[in-house]
Amino acid sequence: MSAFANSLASAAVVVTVGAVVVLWRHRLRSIVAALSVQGVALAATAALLGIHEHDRGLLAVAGLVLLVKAAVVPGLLARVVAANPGARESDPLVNVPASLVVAGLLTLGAFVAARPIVALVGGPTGRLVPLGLATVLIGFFAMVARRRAMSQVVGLLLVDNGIALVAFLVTSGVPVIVEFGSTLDVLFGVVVLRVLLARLSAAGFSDLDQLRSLHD
Amino acid sequence: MVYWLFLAPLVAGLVAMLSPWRPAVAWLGATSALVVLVLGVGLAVRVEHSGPIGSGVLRVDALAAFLVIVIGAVSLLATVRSVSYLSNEVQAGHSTLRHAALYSTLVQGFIAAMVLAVVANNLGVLWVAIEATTVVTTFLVGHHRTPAALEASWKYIIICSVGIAVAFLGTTVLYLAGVHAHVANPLDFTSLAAHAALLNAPVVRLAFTLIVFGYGTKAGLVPLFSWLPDAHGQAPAPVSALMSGVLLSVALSAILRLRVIAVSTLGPTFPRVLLLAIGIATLVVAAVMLLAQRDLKRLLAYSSMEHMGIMTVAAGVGGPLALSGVLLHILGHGLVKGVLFLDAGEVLRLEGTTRIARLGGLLARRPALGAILAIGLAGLLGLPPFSIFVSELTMLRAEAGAGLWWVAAVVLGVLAIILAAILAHGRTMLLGPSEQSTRSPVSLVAPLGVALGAAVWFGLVAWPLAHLLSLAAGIVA
Amino acid sequence: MIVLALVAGLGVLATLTALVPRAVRVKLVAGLLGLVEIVGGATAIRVLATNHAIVGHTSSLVPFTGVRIDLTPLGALFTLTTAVVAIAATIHWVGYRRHAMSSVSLSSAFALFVTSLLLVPAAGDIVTFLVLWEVMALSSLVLVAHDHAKRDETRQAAWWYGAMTQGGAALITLGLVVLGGHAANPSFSAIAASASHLPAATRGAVFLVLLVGFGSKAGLVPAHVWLPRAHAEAPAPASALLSGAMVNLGIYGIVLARTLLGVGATWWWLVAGFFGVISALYGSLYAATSTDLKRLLAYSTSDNMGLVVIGLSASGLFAAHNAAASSLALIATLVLVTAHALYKSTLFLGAGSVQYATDERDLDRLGGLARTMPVTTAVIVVGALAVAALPPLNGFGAEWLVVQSLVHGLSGADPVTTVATAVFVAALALTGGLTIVAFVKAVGVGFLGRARSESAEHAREVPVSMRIAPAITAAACVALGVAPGLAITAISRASDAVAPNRSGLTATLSGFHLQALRSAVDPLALALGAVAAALVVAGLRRAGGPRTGAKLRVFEPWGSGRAVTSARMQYTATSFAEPLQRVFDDVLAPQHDLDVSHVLESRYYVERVAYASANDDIVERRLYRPVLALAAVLGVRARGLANGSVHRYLAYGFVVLVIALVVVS
Amino acid sequence: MNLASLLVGAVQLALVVLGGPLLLGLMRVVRSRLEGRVGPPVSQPWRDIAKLARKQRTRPSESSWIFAVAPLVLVATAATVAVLAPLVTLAPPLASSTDFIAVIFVLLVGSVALALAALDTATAFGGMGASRALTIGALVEPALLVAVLALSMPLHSTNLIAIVANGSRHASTLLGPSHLLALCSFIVVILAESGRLPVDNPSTHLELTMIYEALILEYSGPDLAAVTLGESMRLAIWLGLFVNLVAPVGIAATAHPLALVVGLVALTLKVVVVGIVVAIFEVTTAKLRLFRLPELLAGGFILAVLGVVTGAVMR
Repeated sequence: MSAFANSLASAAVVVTVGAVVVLWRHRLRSIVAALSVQGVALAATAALLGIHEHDRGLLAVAGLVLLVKAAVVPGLLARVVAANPGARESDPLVNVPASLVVAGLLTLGAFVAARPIVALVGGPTGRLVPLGLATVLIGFFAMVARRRAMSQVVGLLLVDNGIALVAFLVTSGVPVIVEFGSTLDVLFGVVVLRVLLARLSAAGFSDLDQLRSLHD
Repeated sequence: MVYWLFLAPLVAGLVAMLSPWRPAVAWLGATSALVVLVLGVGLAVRVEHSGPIGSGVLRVDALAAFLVIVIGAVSLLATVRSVSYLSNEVQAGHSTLRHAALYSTLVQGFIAAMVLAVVANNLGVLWVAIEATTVVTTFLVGHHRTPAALEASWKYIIICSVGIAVAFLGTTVLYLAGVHAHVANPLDFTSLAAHAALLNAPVVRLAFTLIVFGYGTKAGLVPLFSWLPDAHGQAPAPVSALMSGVLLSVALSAILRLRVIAVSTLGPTFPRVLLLAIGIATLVVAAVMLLAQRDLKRLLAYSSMEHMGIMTVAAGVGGPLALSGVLLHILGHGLVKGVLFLDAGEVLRLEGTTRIARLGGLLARRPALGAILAIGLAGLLGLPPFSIFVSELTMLRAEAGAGLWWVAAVVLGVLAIILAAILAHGRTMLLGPSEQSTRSPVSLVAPLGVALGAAVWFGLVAWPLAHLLSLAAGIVA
Repeated sequence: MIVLALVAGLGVLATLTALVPRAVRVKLVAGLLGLVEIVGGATAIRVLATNHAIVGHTSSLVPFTGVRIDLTPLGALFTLTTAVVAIAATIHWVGYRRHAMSSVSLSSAFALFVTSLLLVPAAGDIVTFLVLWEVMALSSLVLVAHDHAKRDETRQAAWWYGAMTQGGAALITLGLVVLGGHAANPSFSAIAASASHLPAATRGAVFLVLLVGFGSKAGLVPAHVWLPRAHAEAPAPASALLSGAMVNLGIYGIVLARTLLGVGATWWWLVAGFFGVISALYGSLYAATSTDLKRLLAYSTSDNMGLVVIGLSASGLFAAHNAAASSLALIATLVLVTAHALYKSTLFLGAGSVQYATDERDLDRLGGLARTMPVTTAVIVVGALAVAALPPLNGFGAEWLVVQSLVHGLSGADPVTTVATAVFVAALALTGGLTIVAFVKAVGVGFLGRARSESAEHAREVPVSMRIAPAITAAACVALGVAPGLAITAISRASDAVAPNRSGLTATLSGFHLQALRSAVDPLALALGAVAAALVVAGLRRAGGPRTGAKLRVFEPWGSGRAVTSARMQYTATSFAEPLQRVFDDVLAPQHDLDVSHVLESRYYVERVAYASANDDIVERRLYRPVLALAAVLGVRARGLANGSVHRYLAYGFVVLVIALVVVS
Repeated sequence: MNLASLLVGAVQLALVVLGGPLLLGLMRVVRSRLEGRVGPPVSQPWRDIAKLARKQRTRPSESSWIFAVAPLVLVATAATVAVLAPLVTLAPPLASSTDFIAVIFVLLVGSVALALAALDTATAFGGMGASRALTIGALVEPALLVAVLALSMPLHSTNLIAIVANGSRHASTLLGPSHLLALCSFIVVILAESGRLPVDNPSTHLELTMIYEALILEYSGPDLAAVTLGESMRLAIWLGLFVNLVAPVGIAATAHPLALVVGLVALTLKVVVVGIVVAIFEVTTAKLRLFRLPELLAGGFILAVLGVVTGAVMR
């Protein structure tokens, strides 16, 4: 196995592990930090692929990803967390051990689900696709299983990161323009979410279970 | 000419952003919607005459032209009503001038994003446009700054973002299939559709599933539908009208376009099974939620789900007849649902509530509002002379004609249950005694009446949309 | 085609005319409607006279399919009947208008309703048919709900009517689209041509679906529950149209199903006959026991439609072995339909006049109207005798023909058909008896004797247009009764459009003759004979008596030695029906509630006795209420699906996504 | 319709009008004798009628024209049937239109008129009588019509003359089980329709037990005379029809005077015999409770149904 394949695999694994860490840790600060690490790993993936394929556009995207997903977005979230540094995901809907078991199962499921893609792409990149899909599913699960609004935002970003990982791996990045667009959209989305987070805390909502006034 | 479509919303949006809010600004917004409508008609004429316009990223074919017309029409209705809506809000002190300005800007952005979504010939641009609608409308849903509105916008953005992310995953996977089939421009609808037979079937199956799931979220389909009643219930009435009347349909149209590719690659069975399953599930969920519904706006929201379900089922069946029905249905539903949300907004303003149980005697108390509600509900339930009747009947005929008589039976059964439920709620709201009777201003009744008239017109008279509809249906049949 | 377009155009014009100021509204709309009715009726007469259908197609209306017209003699018969009823109803409406019937919505709904009723039988394809059908349903719903602000019963009736009529429409739509899906185009002629290639199971299923769908419009049990509510709550002109014209179209639909699908298997008609029999019995039983005049009439409609369906079933059952009896049954059915339209609209218009004059519908609060409202009473008596199938009115001829077809259908019948025929005859007979009870009660308690309430005592005869309207239909009942030949050519042409007429039925002006079957009846001769005899006896009575003094003495009636001065000593409608109610206790299961409160000091002394009995519709109570309760529970439970938790909402998506991914890959 | 058939009709009418009250008288005499009383003379009903006809007409204070018209309708319908039905001869006027169903329904008009008149009196007894009479009438109807169906099965015609003629030509059909069962049902129907025991006691004087007597409680004078005459005519017609269905012996096939005389005598004898049998039966039986009546009538109905079924099987 080449050094490229090894390093690519390591980066991808870091992305997935970052997702697992989000499920694992209670403290919101740690969670945001994990997200930041994941952003770095994602940028690394893009960069590795860009170097390997001699694709300048992809390198530019890697830069953008590093900026947005490793710095700006976690930074924005960190500022929210900083307002309440001790905030914890103290009583998740699904407790941590069970969440980790689920994460394991989801990873297995991702391996099953990604078979068509693996079969089509093959090679060192194709084999890593399940990790990206696992990240997507774990992120989705985090949104379902965590009470804090911040956790949910992080879960959503995990989903995005997982998708980005899949995109880099299978296609060496969707055309750069789209990638730019989607990354900016994520940025906008996070800005909007941040505003909402601020309004939520201003309105005195500490966790999402309190958002139950709209129902049938 | 395609780019001109964005000019009017852009100008109106900029003006609203930069100048202090006053009714003239809102009127400018309405003018922009009118421009979109007129341009849509112009494009439609040209497309009918000389085929699709543009290529590459933006392309207007018959379907796009038709959807632009729908967007223009419902936007016109919503923006015209926005004028008095905002004036009332500002006067009553419910919103500041700054909020009104933000509202006007965002509505223009919303319109532009929807137009972009329907004229996009690129999967990526389509995705960006639909994501943009989410970002823009989140603040519109939260316009009222109440805890409930905040809650609704949170749920809206969280749920829709997940859905739209999954759609992006699907887009990526489809792109992958295109790349591997050496399609020249693998994000282009036209190229993908032309080479669809070469694509890797299992991957396309996965991609189509993800895309239906993702865009289905924005279209209010099962399973991620729950944002819809909350958002539609909390958003300002004109925004609800736009979201329910066109946004859902725009998302659905993305599924329609991608279905064509899926069918060419996979054959008709898989897309049919998938869309039938989702469509019927959506219908059933909407029906049970309507049974004991307690709020008018949520009732309208679930009814939107119902209609999306009907269209999804018909799209699953496929064929020119079914798709003609779907497209006419988009128009009819857009107009009628727009009218109903605007009417419900006025009811909320005047009565202070949209609780069904508290509205008793509306027909006697506010004859015009009540009558519009009654007529609109009748149209929504697929009663003639509204076009929804013709389109539903067309879809049912297509279902039976395709040998799927059980689908027609299920749809009709669910529709009958929904009808009984909405009729019961309508009875509670509309009928009954009332001490006094208040007339409503013509400025309210006239636009809504015109829109209802249009919905009737297209149910009775095929002209002038018949040819455009058949062309558009041919694209996605 | 042009004339039908004219009818539609004038109808729409009349609908829009409702927007003119109130002062002239009703007269203007009614005038235009009269034109619509006359043109429609004349068109129908032309079709029946020339025996040529009016066909046409335009694609400039209604997207995707256009409008197709095909007014066959069968349809023309229904249109003509509707036109006659509608003329009477419109005239009545002019007088009824100060009774809150002059608002924009009601005027336009009335105009739209009449127009759609006239046009439904002219529809030539499934889309046109369903459009007109639904317009008819919707406009009549507005009429049913007219009094919603005052009466809770009206609000309930509106819901029941709307829900059930649309449930029926859903079934009709299903049946028609399935048929249309297999045909070259959605026209009825194409469907009829292609339906024979369908598998037997499909045809049977479609027939069942259409039978239930159209049967609900015709008020067949158990889909009848809307009918007593809606007919009772609608204003009188609308009730007359509902019962005299709209339910007929349910029958038209069943006949249409037969023309589309062919006669089909025996079991189709056994099922139809079953519904017919239970409707006839159930309807007549409830008519005999109800105390509300308009509910009584509505139940009687259910009963009559049951008889009609019995006739249709007989026609279908006999088709295989006895073409003559089959044709005869079909003709008899159509005669019965037209007869019913005339006498039932007479009765509903009359009942409307009573309600107008007294504000009462409860028979137990009426009475004594024969003296204060002689014209209305007279038309009601004519209608009641006609519905009771007594000679020489038109109900008799119809019932006689039905019995004849049943008697003749027995020749060559297999055992199943024989048994079914015997059941039909028995049902017909019991129904006839119960109908007589019902209408003797209606007339006897409601119009004769002593007034039972203030309002009945001070009743005044209604305005002239409201007297003329039911008199028109009553006169038609008499005319078609004593001279059945007036309509028989038209009716046999209509039946020809369904199946070739082999009945051998001829009619002179005065009676029916079935040469081949050696049967005949001559109502005119019977009537003349009876009148002659009555005149002789009257003469003798006049000639007899005391030679001096007053010929007639008015006295207090016998009250077992007490003077009868109170209206409360009369039999009420409830007590009148009591014996029957006891006989059919198991079927009706009325609810009694006896509440005796004793004096404090001793329980041997009763302070007060409260007795309440409710005779609500048992099908509604035992069949529909539990379903509605279930739906309500389901709806409340379903709220849990949207309980507000964003986690739960996301979980729906998450679970589905994971499953979908694993399944799809 | 020709002159001869009109003459025949007149003869039948005269027989029914004159004989009806006498039949009533005869049955009363038989009952009295069996009960050990002397009883009134056979002609007593006629004497009553004659006396009543000379009295002043009366009407209850709250009644309307219905009350006055009902006796006329009763007599007129009975007279119409008396002219048309095959009693003495098979060639009455309008022979082709003498339909069984028509006969039944024409007689029904009379019953309905009386019931309406009873309600018109605005008393409790009138309503009670009407209610009970019509309830019984409703329950009788199925047995009656199914019996007609059974009787008309051999010919597939409800033409009454054809049925009777068929019986007189082919005596074997008269003994067929279908025919016999139908006639058994028919006799139940006749007892109920004409208000005889065990359905109703025509000689009761207690209002609460009355059925048919309660209907006419308010009639007096010429009106009561007409009602009595009408009722007796109806009884004669029912029994006459019955005997001709059972044994159409001696019925005149043509309008020849000699045949008519034979037919007249035969009919009179047959009706007298049946009248006596009915009277004897009435003495030996008690009135059924009102709410036991459905059982009796259901029995009659079942017999008729069995008649139809056996008729279908035997074919």
